[in-house]
Amino acid sequence: MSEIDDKTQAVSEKAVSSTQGQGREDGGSGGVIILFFIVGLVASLVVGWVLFPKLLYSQKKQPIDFNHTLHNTLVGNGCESCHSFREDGSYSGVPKLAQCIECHEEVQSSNPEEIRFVEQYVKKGIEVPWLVYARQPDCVFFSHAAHVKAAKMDCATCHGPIGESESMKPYQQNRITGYSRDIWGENIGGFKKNTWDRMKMDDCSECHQKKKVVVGSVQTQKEGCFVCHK
Amino acid sequence: MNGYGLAEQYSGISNQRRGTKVMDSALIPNGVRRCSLDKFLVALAVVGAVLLWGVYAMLLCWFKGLNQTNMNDNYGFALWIWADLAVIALGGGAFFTGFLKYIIAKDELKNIINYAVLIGFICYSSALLILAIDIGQPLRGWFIFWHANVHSMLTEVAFCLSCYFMVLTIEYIPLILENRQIDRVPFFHHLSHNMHSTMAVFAATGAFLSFFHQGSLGGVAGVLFGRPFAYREGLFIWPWTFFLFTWSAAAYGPCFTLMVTRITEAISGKKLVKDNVVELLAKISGWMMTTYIIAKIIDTFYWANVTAPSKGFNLIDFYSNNGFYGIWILVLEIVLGGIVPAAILITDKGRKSPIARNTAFVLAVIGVSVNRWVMVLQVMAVPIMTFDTWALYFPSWQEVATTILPVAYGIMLIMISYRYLPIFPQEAELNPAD
Amino acid sequence: MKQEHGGVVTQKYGMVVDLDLCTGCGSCMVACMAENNVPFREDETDKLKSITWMRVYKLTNGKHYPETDICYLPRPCQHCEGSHGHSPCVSVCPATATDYDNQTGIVSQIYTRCFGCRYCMGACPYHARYFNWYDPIWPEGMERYLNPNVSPRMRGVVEKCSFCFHRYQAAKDKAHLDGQKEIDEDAYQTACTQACPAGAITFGDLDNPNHAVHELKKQPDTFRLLEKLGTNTKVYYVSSREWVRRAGDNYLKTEGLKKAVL
Amino acid sequence: MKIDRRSFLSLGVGVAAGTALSPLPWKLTDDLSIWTQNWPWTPVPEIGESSFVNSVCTLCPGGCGISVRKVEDRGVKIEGMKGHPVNQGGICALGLSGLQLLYGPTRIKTPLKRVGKRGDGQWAKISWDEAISEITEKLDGLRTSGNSHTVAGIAGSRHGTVSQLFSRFLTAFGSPNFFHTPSIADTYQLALQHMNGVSAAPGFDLENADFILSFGCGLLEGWGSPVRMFKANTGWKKAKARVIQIESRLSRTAAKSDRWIAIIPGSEAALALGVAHVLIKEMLYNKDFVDNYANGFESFVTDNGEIKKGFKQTVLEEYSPETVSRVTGIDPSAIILLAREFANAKAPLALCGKGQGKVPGSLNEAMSVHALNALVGSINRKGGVFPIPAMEVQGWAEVGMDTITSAGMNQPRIDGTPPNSLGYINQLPSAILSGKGYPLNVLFVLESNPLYTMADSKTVKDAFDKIPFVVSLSSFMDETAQYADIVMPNHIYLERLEDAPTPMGYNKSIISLSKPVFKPRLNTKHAGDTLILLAKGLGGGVAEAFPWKNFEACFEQAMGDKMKTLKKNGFWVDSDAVLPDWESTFNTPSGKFQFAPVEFSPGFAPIKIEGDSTFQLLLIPYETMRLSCGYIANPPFLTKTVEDTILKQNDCFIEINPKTAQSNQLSEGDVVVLQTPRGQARVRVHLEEGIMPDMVALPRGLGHTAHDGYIANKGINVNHLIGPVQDPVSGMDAAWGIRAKLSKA
Repeated sequence: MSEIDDKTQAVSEKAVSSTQGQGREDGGSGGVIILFFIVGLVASLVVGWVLFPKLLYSQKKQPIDFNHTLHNTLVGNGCESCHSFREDGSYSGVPKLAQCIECHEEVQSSNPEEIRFVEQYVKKGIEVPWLVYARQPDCVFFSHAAHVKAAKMDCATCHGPIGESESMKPYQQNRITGYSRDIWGENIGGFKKNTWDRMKMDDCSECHQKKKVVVGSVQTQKEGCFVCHK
Repeated sequence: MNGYGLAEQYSGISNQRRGTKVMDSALIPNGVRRCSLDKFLVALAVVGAVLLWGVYAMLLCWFKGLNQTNMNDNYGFALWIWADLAVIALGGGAFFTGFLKYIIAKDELKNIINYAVLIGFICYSSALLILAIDIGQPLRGWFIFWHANVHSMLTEVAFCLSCYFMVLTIEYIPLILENRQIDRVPFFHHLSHNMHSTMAVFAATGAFLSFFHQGSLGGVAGVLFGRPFAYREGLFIWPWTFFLFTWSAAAYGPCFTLMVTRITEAISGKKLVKDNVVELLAKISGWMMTTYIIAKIIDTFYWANVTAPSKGFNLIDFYSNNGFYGIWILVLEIVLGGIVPAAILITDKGRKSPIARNTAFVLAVIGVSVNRWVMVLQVMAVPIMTFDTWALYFPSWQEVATTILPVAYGIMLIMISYRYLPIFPQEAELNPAD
Repeated sequence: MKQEHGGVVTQKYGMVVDLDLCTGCGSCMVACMAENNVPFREDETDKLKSITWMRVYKLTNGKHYPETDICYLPRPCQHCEGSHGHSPCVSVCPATATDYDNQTGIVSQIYTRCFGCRYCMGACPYHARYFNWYDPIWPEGMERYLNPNVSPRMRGVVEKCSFCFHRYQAAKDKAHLDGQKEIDEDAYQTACTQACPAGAITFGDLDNPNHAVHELKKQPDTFRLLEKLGTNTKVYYVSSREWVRRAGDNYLKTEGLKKAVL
Repeated sequence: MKIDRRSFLSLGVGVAAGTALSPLPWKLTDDLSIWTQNWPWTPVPEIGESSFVNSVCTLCPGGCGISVRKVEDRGVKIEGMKGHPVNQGGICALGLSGLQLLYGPTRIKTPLKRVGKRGDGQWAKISWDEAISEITEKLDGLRTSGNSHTVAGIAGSRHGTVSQLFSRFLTAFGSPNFFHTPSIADTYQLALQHMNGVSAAPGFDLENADFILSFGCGLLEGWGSPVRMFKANTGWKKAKARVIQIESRLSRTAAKSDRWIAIIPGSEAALALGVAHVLIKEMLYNKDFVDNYANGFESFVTDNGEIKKGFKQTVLEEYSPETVSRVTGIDPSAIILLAREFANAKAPLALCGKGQGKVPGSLNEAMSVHALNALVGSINRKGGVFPIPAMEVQGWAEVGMDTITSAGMNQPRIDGTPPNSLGYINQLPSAILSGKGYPLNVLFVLESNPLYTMADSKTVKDAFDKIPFVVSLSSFMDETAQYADIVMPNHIYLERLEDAPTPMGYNKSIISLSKPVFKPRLNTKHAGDTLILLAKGLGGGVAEAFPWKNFEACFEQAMGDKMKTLKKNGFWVDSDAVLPDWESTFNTPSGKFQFAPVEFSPGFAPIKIEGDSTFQLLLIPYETMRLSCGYIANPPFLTKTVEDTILKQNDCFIEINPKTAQSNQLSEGDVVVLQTPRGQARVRVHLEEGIMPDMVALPRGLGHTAHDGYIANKGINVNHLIGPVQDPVSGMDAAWGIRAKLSKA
């Protein structure tokens, strides 16, 4: 920061000559410089947007390729036929084997997946190690009752049209966090089109603010943290 | 291409050692003498060893967690936060000297401003480093920006601290660019020149930011209404400690700059800054200190007689029934560390006498450090629930090492900067070659 | 009285602890640890590093034998309301990891938001906040008893009593399913309240005249800890012994015992 | 095209810009912070369906109903069972920590056979079949050689189906040597036998008493059924009933009482008689009861013509307040005041049994205190004390006596007590070591840990060394299991079917059902089943005495018609029982209450404790709810609640009055050596105003050498320092302390 008036002159003379010298030597290299810039830019964009997500997520196949559409036509009560509430108000999530056995004690069709299911799991009495796409981190308390029962929300609002799927997409696990890709969303940039594209806290919060759900927090003027955290 | 001289030397590498030596001397500013490279490297290695010790302790803290420290649930804040507050107060010389030079236009201070900036840069980078070690979840450190709680003094600290650190970096860069070799690059030369001309803007920004973060560091303790030892009333959202901290940093910071300058002079064995410059800054510092200590005494008096009793405490409750914190610490802070140095520096005689002046610098540095100590550690030590007891604390070696780490880093940065950068504009004049 | 807040009924949960009944047996402490997945180490004798959301303090009257007297005082997080929810700790947290909820009057702590600066611990005069100095490790097999309703903490974050907020969540879940708007007094009780063999702890909505705490807090021998600081806590204590009530706050020598602000 | 430095710079800027515009740095930053939420070494509890299963806690004899919360098949919390008559939803700190025992590292996972030196902890895993056959072989050898009586068994209790099955096993095998861990209940049973003429446990109607005179009972320290006592205490506070605590230390009970009267320990009986003196002298006693329903109050002539001093004369002559004051250290006026208050109360009740009542104590003291209750008529009436008849197993057939069995059963008990007596385990070590009787060849230990809980652990260990074969049926690797030759691990309480009989002092007959809440986690076996298997392995008469398929069958038979109620409610209460009256329920020869049983003369015979005058201090052990000091060792949670003035790192603290400390030049935290005639230990000093001068107090429950790192080697076991002292009247252990001295370490 010091003022270097006394030295300025001498140095600038040198500098001027040096600039001139460079000007002579590097004339017309502006294009090269821009090219290098573009190469760097494009390469890193490709790394960030294309390569990075491939490295970040590992893929796992579900143990059984479950067909939601098929089941939906066979049950009477929509999603709640299998994904039900317990008496204490908690949500049972993915059904346990016992629930499946109610229908699948014996093989019902010629579907090879069903045959595999009955043989590998039902007959042996082993729980199916389903990989839950929507599993939230342990610190999250999500009340299905509040959303489905009290607010009468549709399952699809958060889960999307999974009930219409005929086959299970691969489960993608974030190698760093260990969580399902569906939490962050398919788009690595975090952009979303539908309400169910992402399941991060910001997405919960977005909806809660829109719906003007109770304001309890002194700090954020939003909802209290303990509403959704445990 | 540039750097021909270097390139030539490289091309003819037959003797690596010779080459290194030549490179070293090529980097040293014109017209000044420096110690031999060997001596320099040995000294650097010694300090570097201390630095490595600190780095080892830092890694222990990061990988094993804060159980490596002697902090506990009573001492959530301890040595590190003290070190943080202290270095920031001491680094206050940068913003205040800058303020004086660029805003008040005390032109003589151009002869010390470089060093003030460098010391400020060291202090603030150290503060940030210590904070990064101090938090339990370093990988979540960015939450303070992203999920900021605007009510928290610490948020204010974090934002202003980071911004001011950037300002200091911007202020430090032209200094680096003035290195003999770098300066030969026209781009850098012009950059440096342009930065110089806009420096007043940065100095103003720095002063503004400093006002807030120095203040909010004071606010950190002052807002603790659950801690009668720390709590102060105030103005709007800012407790009195907010203003006291800013004021004391402005008052005491330059003393630290001058003290370090004196130490540098002693080690290099050269006069680096003219006495009139030192005396000017010392005088301003002295008067700042005088006004500060009056304010501090009023604050202490009001706190002892109004604030604390309203919460059921007598002053003596804070200074008795324990094995360390006696009333002596208050005397040390206010009298020895405040009144005495202020009295020395505001008198002409005191300023002119090198011994008195230097004593005043040291006392001032102690004074402000003690103030920051009590505002962190004594706050934690005082029992508040009647059935609670005093908790005393002694830092673990890991805490000590990580606190010394930035000191070592600072010394190294000063060594390198002093050797290769024209920090002291008056050096050549004061120490003519031959 | 119950307050309407944005058209929704709000509660102010709090506790009344009868110190005449408390025997200092430690059930509340263990109930809390067991309920809230509080970790433990081989050596827990350094009480300044031992996580006990609920801690029973031993108070003595300072007199010599045989006039000496002892009282035990269980200290959960006091869930200070401060003024308008600005409790000592909430306003200082730089990352909004702790918050005061006007809906319930509970001071929350979000472990995954906390980055471990420990400023809140410095702010709390009750030492109710605890830092995870160590990685929580359970001996092999013992992690089986962990309660899924409370997320275990990780090293480097602060934790504290939540008034067993997860039980409120569970009660709300049940209420939603049953189509109820409010939850009953006994549907939401903290683990310590439930466990206390002496029945010394009563928990409920301080503003709700149908809840026991509403009347209990008005008893003549009621006090709160460090009222003079303006922390405005929601844990009330009752003691028939004057020295105990006096131990609840700091008094200048000349000062008389202050009555609780109700 | 020239590629120069600037091109690279440009490339770098491009990369930086591109990276900043790509999600990479931002997502990575976010993910790294999320990674810290989900560190693989921090466990995440599995979610699932939650349910509650009711059972009973048998970690202590308190018999509290519990409600275990399960998530799927994991146990996640133990709570007090709402509506259980004993604990009414409350639960103690130990009960709350139960899951730490279930899942803890101290559990024994499989049957073990010792391979190294005894106590070295070197084991070979063996199968159940191997364990059973090895033991039956050994037992068979003894039995056929006519040495069946050289087998002994120590049980945690003498009540409950499993203990009775254990006793039956020994009987059928032909050994009279069944021992149990004794307590004040045994002394009270003797007192009731002599004074009420009944063989029963005492039932204290505490809930209805309005003046409780406690002679050192740790009413809030775990005496009787702990949670019931807390509830009773709350009831007293609410009903403004008064509690007077006579104790040398300001225990929690004393602190919560309305008045704490410090007494020189060991002189409680004298005080009781002193109070009786005032009652009689001032005619404050219940004349109706004394005149019409009691015997031995006035002096009388015995059958053989001797004139025997009555209770009245003895007390009036020898226990004036002044005399008593000298012994007890209590002011005479305080004694008089106490007596008047006691007499004027509507439902006064006196109790004894120091601390948790772990030491049986002086029979004299129990009888003196019982006599106090009699004087005010608080016997067999609401708010008083009345007998609770022991519930015998009814459904089992009598053990058939073959020749070996009867030969064995005709041998004297090794402790020298008469057959069918309660058995005095305190005399077992000296009996073994003296070598006077016969040697013991095999010892079974069930649900007890004598190497830890018995006084003078060193001698106990020496005695164990003389027993060639020790079999432990413990669930935990405790001190005794560690010293055994074969361990046959029992299911832990939450995994097994069993009954919890009436807890000590409870005012009704009650049985609670402990049912398996969890499937056994480890390769353990119900001790009942183990006994049945052993019996079957032995064959013959022994097998015939154990006709059941398994323990469940045996248990159902034992419970008989109560089983249905037990299964339905989880407990069975004798709701038909009527309060015994004064008219017809004293079963003494006179049909009246006996103030002076013929066998004894009333009076205060002080229990002399060990140590000469070179030991200037008195060491007393004390108990707290935060330290489990019986068979069950502290689980980690419980240890976490122990104050740092009791345990700091591995050092435990003695409590000492500041005055005494000062005269010994000791200050807070000093490390000292505490020495008694039985041993010495390194302890630290904690100054405590709430203890009489010239005494030191040390908690029970520390100083384990076995179990796990969460309790082992923390503090010292007070039993290393204290020896048993035989009560001259009953023969049971009555040691209440020992003389001690301190020296700087």
